[in-house]
Amino acid sequence: MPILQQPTAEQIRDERIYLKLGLTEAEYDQVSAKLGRLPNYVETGIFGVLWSEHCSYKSSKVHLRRFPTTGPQVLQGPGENAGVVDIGDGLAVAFKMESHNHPSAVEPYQGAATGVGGILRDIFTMGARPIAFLNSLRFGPLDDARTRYLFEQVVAGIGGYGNCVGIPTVGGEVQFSPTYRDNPLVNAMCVGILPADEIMRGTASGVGNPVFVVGARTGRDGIHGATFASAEDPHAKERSAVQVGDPFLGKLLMEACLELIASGAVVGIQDMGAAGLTSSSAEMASRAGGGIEMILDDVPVRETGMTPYEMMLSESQERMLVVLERGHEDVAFEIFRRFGLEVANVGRVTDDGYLRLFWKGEVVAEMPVSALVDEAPVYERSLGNADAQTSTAIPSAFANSILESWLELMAHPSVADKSWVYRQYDSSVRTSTVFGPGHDAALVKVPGQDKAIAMTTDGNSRYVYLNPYRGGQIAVAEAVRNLATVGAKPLAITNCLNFGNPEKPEIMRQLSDAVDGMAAACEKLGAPVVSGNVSLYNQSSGVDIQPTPVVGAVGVISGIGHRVPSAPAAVKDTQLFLLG
Amino acid sequence: MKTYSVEVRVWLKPSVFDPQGHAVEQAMHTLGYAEASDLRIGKYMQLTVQAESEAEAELRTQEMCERVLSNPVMETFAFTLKELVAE
Amino acid sequence: MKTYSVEVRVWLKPSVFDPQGHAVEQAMHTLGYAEASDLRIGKYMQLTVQAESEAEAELRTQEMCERVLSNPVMETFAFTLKELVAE
Amino acid sequence: MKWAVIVFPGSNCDEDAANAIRDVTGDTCDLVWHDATDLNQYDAIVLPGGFSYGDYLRGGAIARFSPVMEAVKKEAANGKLILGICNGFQVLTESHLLSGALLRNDHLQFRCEMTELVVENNTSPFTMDYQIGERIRIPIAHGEGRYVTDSTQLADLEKTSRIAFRYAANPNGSIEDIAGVISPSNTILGLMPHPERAVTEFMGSEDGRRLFLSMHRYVEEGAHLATANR
Ligand SMILES: Nc1ncnc2c1ncn2[C@@H]1O[C@H](COP(=O)(O)OP(=O)(O)O)[C@@H](O)[C@H]1O
Repeated sequence: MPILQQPTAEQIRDERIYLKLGLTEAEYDQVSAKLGRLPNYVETGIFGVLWSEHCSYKSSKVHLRRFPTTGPQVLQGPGENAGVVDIGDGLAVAFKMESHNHPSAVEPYQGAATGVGGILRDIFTMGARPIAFLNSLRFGPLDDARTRYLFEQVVAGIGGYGNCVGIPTVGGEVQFSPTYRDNPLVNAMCVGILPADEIMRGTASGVGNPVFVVGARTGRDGIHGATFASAEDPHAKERSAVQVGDPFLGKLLMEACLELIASGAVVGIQDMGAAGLTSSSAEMASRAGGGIEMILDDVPVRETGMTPYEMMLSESQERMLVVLERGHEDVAFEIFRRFGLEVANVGRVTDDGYLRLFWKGEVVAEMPVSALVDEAPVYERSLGNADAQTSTAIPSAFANSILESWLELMAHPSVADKSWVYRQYDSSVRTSTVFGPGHDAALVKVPGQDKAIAMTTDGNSRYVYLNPYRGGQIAVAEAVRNLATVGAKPLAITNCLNFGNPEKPEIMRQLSDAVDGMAAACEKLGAPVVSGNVSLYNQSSGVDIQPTPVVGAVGVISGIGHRVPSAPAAVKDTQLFLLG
Repeated sequence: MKTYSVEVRVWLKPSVFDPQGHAVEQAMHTLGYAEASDLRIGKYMQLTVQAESEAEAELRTQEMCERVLSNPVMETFAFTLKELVAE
Repeated sequence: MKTYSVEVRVWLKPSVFDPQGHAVEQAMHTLGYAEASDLRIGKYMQLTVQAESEAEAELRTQEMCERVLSNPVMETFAFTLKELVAE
Repeated sequence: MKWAVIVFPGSNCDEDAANAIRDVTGDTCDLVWHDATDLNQYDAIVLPGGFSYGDYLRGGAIARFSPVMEAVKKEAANGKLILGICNGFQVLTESHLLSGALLRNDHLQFRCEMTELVVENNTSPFTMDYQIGERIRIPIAHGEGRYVTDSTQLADLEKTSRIAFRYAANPNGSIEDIAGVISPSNTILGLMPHPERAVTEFMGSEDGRRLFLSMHRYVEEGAHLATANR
């Protein structure tokens, strides 16, 4: 294994290596100013990921603030691993939606599978028992062989993970349009249930409390920056940044974590999503307003010779960072041993506000948590003109007869029957699925009660493209209507904002207007936004996708006897009414 | 036209995690096969290829491996081929 | 103690239908590889085995293959092994 | 009577099975972790669906070596009822407690849907409350459910009426549409469909109830019941 020579702080500056690690020149200068010195390689890498669009929401933050996020039912709004709303009788639901578009474009099966695994961990870290998955998918037209491959593999990957962990996939949507040909969208949503007064949070509090890494070992998965210097590396061809999901381990991790949380020993817990150890440690410390110290020699690794940089940036799946109440470590060891899972004490909570990393007895990184998280850059990118949209031509008259057009429409893959997709998902495991795929909204019974949770995902990019404000409103209205249609009372929504390149003013305009439209609809319909995710830079060869906000909505129905099926029983003389 | 018997092996690139191999290795250890390690699981394919010459068979097989039989994003392959002589 | 690098191949018995091999063969034909046929897909496993001697390594590997790595009801296996000499 | 539902690492229908059993029979049912070594106190043992050990290598291939499987074999020899559902069926074939093997579906996809089954045997402790030739609706959810066996064993299964259920429309390429088979002792059943997912009105079918009720009656009311139907 060739030892990579790490560049020095001066080299990073002089050779502008920070650009490769994700920082712009201005951002690099800010980092140096905040530290009062030049950042070393590990530090530059850490700032690079935490200040990335993905982790910092630097382009969208100013807009997301306009979403309504409160209401009497909201127990936890945006900012945690998932949002939580009250459903009465001492119970609550936690839910969130997340995108995995870019990984799925590269390796569709693993990209989709790890997307499902990630959102699953976001839900059970809240202390919630996951009860259902949904998803929202977008592909190019099916006449293209690559698209068919992506479509088949994404569906297989979603099923591959969800079926194995034993959480039913109960609904979703798929649409096909040329805008997604080279940039498919894969958004996954998970819903869980928990006692309303036992919400777990991702907070590293209590000075001296031990910090643990649990689950899978850390490998070199998903490390891009490390390909630096790989040009001369004879093994470069053998490298792959693809992260592989392990649903078997994911299931054991879920059971072990839920048991650990129920034991009361956990102070805070967080999934290691993008930029694993880095984001989890920094974000948990930031929420507590304190610091964290980690000894990287103690992180269980999968490969030999891993550097601090690699350990901090690894995206190995099925790992969690857990802060335990001091003195309760044995509980964790006992539970994790029973499930055959690894658990390692890697550090402790401090109160000096620093993220400090030790390796081989030396401090290899030392940065104020506030600089990493709270003071990450926020951009007010310029917005294009509201009326600069070019409308696409809508056929003014039907070229064919109405019957032919109707048949053509019905046969379009976006409209046609989706059972080819959803019969590959286990939709009835947990024996609580009242309405699975095939209904306007899914309905899942609350364990031990007659009550059920209704859920749906909806979005229509063409409307948003033509009029972002209206399109945003329509997306929320459609989702909420679907809940009402099965007889449920809407409670709140989550969303995924899939947009193009935020550096283009016209794209930011789409985003801004769509958010306003969604916010207005949420306000009117009493369905606040409690969680969500933003995916930008959905483009290929400089062409952006049509703006695609996807809404995931959740509601409650007091008894399954009140449910309304989507298709009425075909009884003669049944009367039809058109409402609205 | 000649007929070649081809054997293709496809495996995950070393940096790609192999959850299956990992789980099977763990199981082997509990079963008392502590001497086994570094287990990785890939694919093994057998096929016959018709070609004018060995060189052509190799060329075509190489292409099939790259385009269809392996996933270059995360896998590597190797193959062997030998002529089948009708008895 | 010596270390052996072992390669195991496991495949379905000829009488058992291999839908995956069949599907991939069809795909190859549509892609213009009409010269490929009789494609069957099995498993290829790599592992290292520690043993006192080659004979012992063979014996243990044989046992692992029979007990765990293959199911004799529908599969057949073969393996090769070679000593790894530390550089 | 007392039931055990075995929980292997990766099992995910264990609670569903236990809930169905308690609900349908009113009996006690324990979830038993795979490291248990004594199952003597139980009258019936259920190996549930799921992905034990991730279904890595082959479905059921690793679970078969769990410590609890020795105890299962012992109770099987004692004539206790053993029911393997989906992944549990795979564990039973891998353990050679049932003949044949379960391979990847012929269409290569996972398939979750309601299926119609034809009852082929009603003289076993598992099926005595059904009628021969009756069509029942029980859902499937599996990717590796294609039952295969060689011609000698197939002939034997047919001759001794050990095919419990056949699919009315084959969803996975199983030989002779076989959905479930019984051991020569008549006390072990493995089936791919999930009876525990067909026990209440909202599930769309309640046809799975009679399977658990048959087992309950057999244990509570005496072994002569099953053969009485012959
Ligand atoms: N990707 C998917 N995953 C799970 N279920 C899906 C998916 N796509 C569609 N479905 C299900 O198929 C049914 C029909 O979908 P769709 O055609 O989008 O209906 P609608 O336009 O009425 O929402 C819905 O019940 C939906 O839940």
